[in-house]
Amino acid sequence: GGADKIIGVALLTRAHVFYRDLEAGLRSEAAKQNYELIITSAEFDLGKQIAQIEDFVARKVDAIIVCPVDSRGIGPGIRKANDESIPVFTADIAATEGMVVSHIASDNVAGGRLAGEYLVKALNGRGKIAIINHPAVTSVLDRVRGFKEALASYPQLKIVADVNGGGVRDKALQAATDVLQAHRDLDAIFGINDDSALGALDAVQQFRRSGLIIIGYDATPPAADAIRRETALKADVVQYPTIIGTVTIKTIADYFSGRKVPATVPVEVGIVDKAALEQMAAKETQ
Amino acid sequence: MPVERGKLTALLAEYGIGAAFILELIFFSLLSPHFATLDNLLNVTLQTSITAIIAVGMTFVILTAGIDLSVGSLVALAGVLTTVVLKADVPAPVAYTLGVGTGLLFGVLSGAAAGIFITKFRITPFIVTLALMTIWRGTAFVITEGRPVWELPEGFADLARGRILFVPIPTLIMLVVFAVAHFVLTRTKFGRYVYAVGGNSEAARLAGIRTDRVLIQVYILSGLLSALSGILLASRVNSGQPNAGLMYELDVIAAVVVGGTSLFGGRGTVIGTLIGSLLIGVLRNGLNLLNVESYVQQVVVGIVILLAVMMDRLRKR
Amino acid sequence: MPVERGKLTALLAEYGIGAAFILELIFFSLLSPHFATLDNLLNVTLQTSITAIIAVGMTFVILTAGIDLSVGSLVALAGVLTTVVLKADVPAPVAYTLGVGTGLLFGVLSGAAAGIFITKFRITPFIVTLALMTIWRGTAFVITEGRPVWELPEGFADLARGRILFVPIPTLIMLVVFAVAHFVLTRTKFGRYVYAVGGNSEAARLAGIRTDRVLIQVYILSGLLSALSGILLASRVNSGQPNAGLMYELDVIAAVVVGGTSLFGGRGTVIGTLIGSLLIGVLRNGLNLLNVESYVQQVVVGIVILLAVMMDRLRKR
Amino acid sequence: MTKQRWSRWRQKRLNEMNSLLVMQGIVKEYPGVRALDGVDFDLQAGEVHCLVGENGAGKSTLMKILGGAVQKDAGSVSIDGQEAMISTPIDAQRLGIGIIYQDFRLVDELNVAENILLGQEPAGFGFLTVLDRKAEHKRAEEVLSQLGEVLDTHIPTGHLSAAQRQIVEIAKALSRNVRILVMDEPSASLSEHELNNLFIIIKRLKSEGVGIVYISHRLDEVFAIGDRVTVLRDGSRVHASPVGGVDRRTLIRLMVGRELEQEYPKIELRPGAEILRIENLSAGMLKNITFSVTRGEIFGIAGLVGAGRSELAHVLFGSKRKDSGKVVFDGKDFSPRSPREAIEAGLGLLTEDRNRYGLILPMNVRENISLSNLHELVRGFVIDRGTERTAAGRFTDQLKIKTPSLEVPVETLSGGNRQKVILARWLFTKSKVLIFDEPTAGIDVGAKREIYLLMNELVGRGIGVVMISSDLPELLGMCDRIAVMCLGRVTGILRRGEATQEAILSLATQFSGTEIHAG
Ligand SMILES: Nc1ncnc2c1ncn2[C@@H]1O[C@H](COP(=O)(O)OP(=O)(O)OP(=O)(O)O)[C@@H](O)[C@H]1O
Ligand SMILES: Nc1ncnc2c1ncn2[C@@H]1O[C@H](COP(=O)(O)OP(=O)(O)OP(=O)(O)O)[C@@H](O)[C@H]1O
Ligand SMILES: [Mg+2]
Ligand SMILES: [Mg+2]
Repeated sequence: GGADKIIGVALLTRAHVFYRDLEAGLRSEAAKQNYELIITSAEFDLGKQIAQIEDFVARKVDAIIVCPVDSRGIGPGIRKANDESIPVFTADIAATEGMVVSHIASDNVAGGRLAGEYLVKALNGRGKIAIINHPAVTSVLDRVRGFKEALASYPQLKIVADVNGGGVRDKALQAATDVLQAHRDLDAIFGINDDSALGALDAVQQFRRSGLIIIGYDATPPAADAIRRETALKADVVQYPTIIGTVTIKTIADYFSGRKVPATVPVEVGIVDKAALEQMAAKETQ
Repeated sequence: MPVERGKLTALLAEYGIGAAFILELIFFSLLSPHFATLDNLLNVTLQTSITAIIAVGMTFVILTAGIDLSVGSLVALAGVLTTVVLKADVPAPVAYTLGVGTGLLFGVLSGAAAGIFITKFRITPFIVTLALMTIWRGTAFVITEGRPVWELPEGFADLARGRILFVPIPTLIMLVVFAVAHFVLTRTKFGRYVYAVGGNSEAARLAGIRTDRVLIQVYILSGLLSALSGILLASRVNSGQPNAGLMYELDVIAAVVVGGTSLFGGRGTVIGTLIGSLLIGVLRNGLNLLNVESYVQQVVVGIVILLAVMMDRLRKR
Repeated sequence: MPVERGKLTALLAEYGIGAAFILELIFFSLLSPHFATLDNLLNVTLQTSITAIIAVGMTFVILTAGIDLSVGSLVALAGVLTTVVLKADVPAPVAYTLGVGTGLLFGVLSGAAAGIFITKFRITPFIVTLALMTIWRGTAFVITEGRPVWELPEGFADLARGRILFVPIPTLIMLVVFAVAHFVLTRTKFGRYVYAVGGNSEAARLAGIRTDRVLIQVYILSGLLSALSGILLASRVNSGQPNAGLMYELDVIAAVVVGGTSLFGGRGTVIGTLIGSLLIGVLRNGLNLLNVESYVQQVVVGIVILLAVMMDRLRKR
Repeated sequence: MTKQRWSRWRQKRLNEMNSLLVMQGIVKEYPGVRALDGVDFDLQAGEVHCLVGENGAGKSTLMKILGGAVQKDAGSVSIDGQEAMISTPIDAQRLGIGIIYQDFRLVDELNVAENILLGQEPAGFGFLTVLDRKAEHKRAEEVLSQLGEVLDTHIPTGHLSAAQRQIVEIAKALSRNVRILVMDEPSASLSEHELNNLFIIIKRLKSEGVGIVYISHRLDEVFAIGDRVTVLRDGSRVHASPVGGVDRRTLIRLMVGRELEQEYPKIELRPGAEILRIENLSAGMLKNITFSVTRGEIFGIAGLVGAGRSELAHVLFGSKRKDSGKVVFDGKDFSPRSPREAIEAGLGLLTEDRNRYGLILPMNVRENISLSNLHELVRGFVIDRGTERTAAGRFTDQLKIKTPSLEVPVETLSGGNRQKVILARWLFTKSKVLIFDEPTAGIDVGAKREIYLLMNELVGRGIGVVMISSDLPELLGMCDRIAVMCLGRVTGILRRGEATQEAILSLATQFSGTEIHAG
């Protein structure tokens, strides 16, 4: 069609809501700018992601957006684009090799830290914590790192379980159930994304356990809803994937129009609880 | 006397994996105080029920020397379809009937499609069901745009969360499915035909068995039970997750094969499958209770499966 | 006359999938101007090379009626081991030799272990290699603590990025591997024995073939080629990724089976496997070039695989 | 020890030392069965030693031990007076032992040449030895031509008929330079022509000093080529002597343990109404077949290997399509599209090659017997196992199927007993016409007679029996009429009385160039 520019997008995955939102942001802004997007997803497979970038290069796209499977490993793909002088932008996860025009992301370590700090406050610095983890992805490793950093100076906050929930709700539910079996006196759970947190919530509800706090990550609508309904899920780290998406396209538009773009474009992260969500809703209805 | 011994060894050979399972139970009981509680054991059966129900259908399929890789995607899409329909603006009883009906019907249709491709076009089951696996997974994502289906009517979650006496409903369903399947396999004409087709399909045909029909029925059964599991899972997580059931196919096939069913068809039992499923389920549960690190867990799971099957083989000598 | 016709149909039957492949090439050439460029076609062979090399070993394994599910994890762990050793503080030539040597040796040992469990303990290949799959994957994560191995010596990346004339090195390696494998399968004693063991292992044993040895060798070959692929992949991504090669087993088996090799052993060719691998590789590439949405891609890939194999079967009638 | 006894003992030792092969006190036990109970057996160079006995007597098991296919529990084997350790087939081959197994051991995916030469590839560079395929085909053709057979060596053996597979099996053993050659029922699916060639070869090998063990249920063959004969019964040796030392009657008595009068207990009935009529049927190689079968008649079909007899049976049974022509069955036009339809209409086919097309090997005896008749046994959906067991038990008794119980997998039964299981399956169905394709292949004389008696009973009930057989005496002995086929055509139909060996053979070779080719 009559698109001004064609942009190749290599997502990390499309199996998670976060990336659906990021994609939605990309699409809505691209429509405004009259860009055509070619969206692919690697589903955590680095080799596949590089192949996708190579396909973009073969297709001679005008720019490439990558959400790298791995920050270093994506280097060869980026270099390939560099060789053909196709500008590369990264979103959400940075690349440490190859030349990237601009990186647009929220900081996963900072997000993890927010979750940790929230728990420190909520538990008054003492208690038993479990992590429903998915330690196969860099962004998750960063979240957990930030989370642990925040707890580091509170020796009475103990991480008593760290299980793999695969980042999907059904497996997270199974893992959380086992954790609850082993630890009757658990005080809090950190889910590394909302599927993990909601899986943990399913487990807590199944056991009718009360007094336990869950913290999620991403504030997807089902999670926000659970927070509003005063379930065990009390708070969520929010990134704004849609904003990451729109900002990424805006940055590209700036680049094409010859403006100078910064090497990193930070997108805010925050943490929301019931009060914050209600405030936001109130603002929206105004 | 020799007949006696023959019977005994045959029994051991058939349930050899049971010994491994009992060892496993003892082992975890000793190591974790949380393991051998009624609550936790019910919990394990609840967790296992989802894959175990699928494994029943898979046992039938593998007995015919086939394979069904589409089960995991079926779980996802059946869950998605059911939950999408559930949200329709109709009275609750209608919505439930329609929703569950749609999910199950989809399972039946998918199984029928698989069976027809396999029998009428003579495409090997591996390819047919691999294709269906990617097709249904893709479809689940297309329908939901990658987002879970949620805000379901009150009460849907009770299906999987409810208990009768103190036994979780999915556990009960699993037990019923196994009992019926065991009966069907050992006592009915259909069961006999399943073994015959798997043992020697050409000979079965020449003995007057409509082998194509048996195969189609077997894949329909597998589709139906996968869809049932998908609905139960959706109820457990109270949402339709397009990414549910990832990699279930391998877990389920492992349970069936650990349970002694031959991938070359004609040999196996659903009792073996039940033990195989529980063996793997208990292993995961026990390791989580012991807080074994997730990477290390993988290593341990692999080793234990090898050891268990090895025990089984040594007994059979 | 009948013999003539027999030969022709046999030829078509053997390479029937080739017709599907050619149709696919024509289709994408017509639809995308970017497809039929030398650059893109080389690009496709480069992308396909990783799984295609594994598929060669898998063809041998499947010809013996076995299966190797450990290939994807082997890719990861071989890559991790090689890169870990590469970072050792020794002169570059030593580091390269040791690194690549360690990776390949690991592949050989893993294959040998699989072969021994399968032949000496009579555990079915599915279980043995499934166990190895989770064990090696877990090990890769334990070694790296889940983080990629990076900061590798300059030049390692050139292995996979270099070109000879204008052909990427992995493409060349793939072609050599296929040529050698084709020769071995069709012209040597080992090849003959592979078919014999897969076709009727008891008959082969009674004819004086050391079937256990053949099986062990076949799994070693599969391990070695998977490790080779793992090293090439590590070079391509210039790092050792513990989560590399996820789900490769299914992709690779699909390529082999689409290429006409029977999962029941005894029938198949590596040429078929090459075509099967390329068919799937081109499909992914073409769909990317055409900007087909990734969920829809999954659906399309499933349908095309079904259609391709169906074409193959219809020809064989 | 008396002097006399000592000298007898010495003579025995001397014999043993001269013997090519001595097996002593061989014991083999399977769950529920003592297959061999201390069997002695010996073989001289240049002799044909026949081994006979009922089905399940242990003949194949004894030879499998010799071939390293199974392990003995006790006893010793020596070759040239030297104790021989045979724990794998490779050991047996090194010792110059070649075995033609009763159940074919061919790799169906490999072609004829590859099968014949399997395991004999040149040493060369170990595993990566490059094979000279041209030379292999040449060598395979040579071996086949010794057998007087012309067979396209490029065809995968999976595409061959039972008889052709048997020939490949024989060629496979002949192609090795063996000193001891065991033939376990090589003639079971061969017809006269092939058998003659086989005998010529056996004579040649004898003159070259090869010792031959020949197992067969066709006793004529024993007397035609045997030098010595050993009889096994229930895992024990009950007799051993030169062939000249026994007559046929005695041999049969030794085998079955009782007197057996009348090998072919034919009863002649008055021909009934027509039940099956075939008019101008053509299908594949079959051309213009016309004949009819009446109720109460045993209708034989004779022919050489590859004449198309089995193919005809499959066309009638609906497992192969017909091109043209008409079949009338029980007064109605009949063209079944599947075996199922044929069976429902009342036509049964006992296929040749029991292991590939008959039995479900992992299933047990009971289940194999009832397989085609389950609809009779179900109450609702459920199989009435009581009735099933009773019926299966009745047939195993009637046919004297030797099995530890009804619940063991058929794959553990001896060859002949497996054949009886399939026979039982068809007897169990309520068919109006039964086609038996080589029904007595591998069945012992005693049991054969039981089967003939059963056929009598069947025709007595008004059933039409079609018997395809390569055993001419059996056809002559039991059939009311015999159709002879040659290259897909019926070349003549002979009545009982006018049928003779010569007449049949001349009709069976009516067309010149009766060579075999598949496809
Ligand atoms: N693998 C096995 N497992 C159990 N029993 C076996 C096995 N093989 C053979 N037998 C039993 O050993 C006995 C001897 O069998 P064998 O095959 O030697 O008989 P045979 O004399 O060759 O008979 P036939 O004339 O029918 O070929 C039979 O009762 C048979 O059931
Ligand atoms: N499955 C098959 N595939 C290819 N050719 C076959 C097949 N079965 C039989 N034939 C061929 O068909 C022809 C007729 O074989 P058929 O088996 O009907 O002969 P027959 O008279 O029964 O002799 P036999 O004693 O060999 O059984 C033969 O040339 C045979 O090679
Ligand atoms: Mg025998
Ligand atoms: Mg025949």
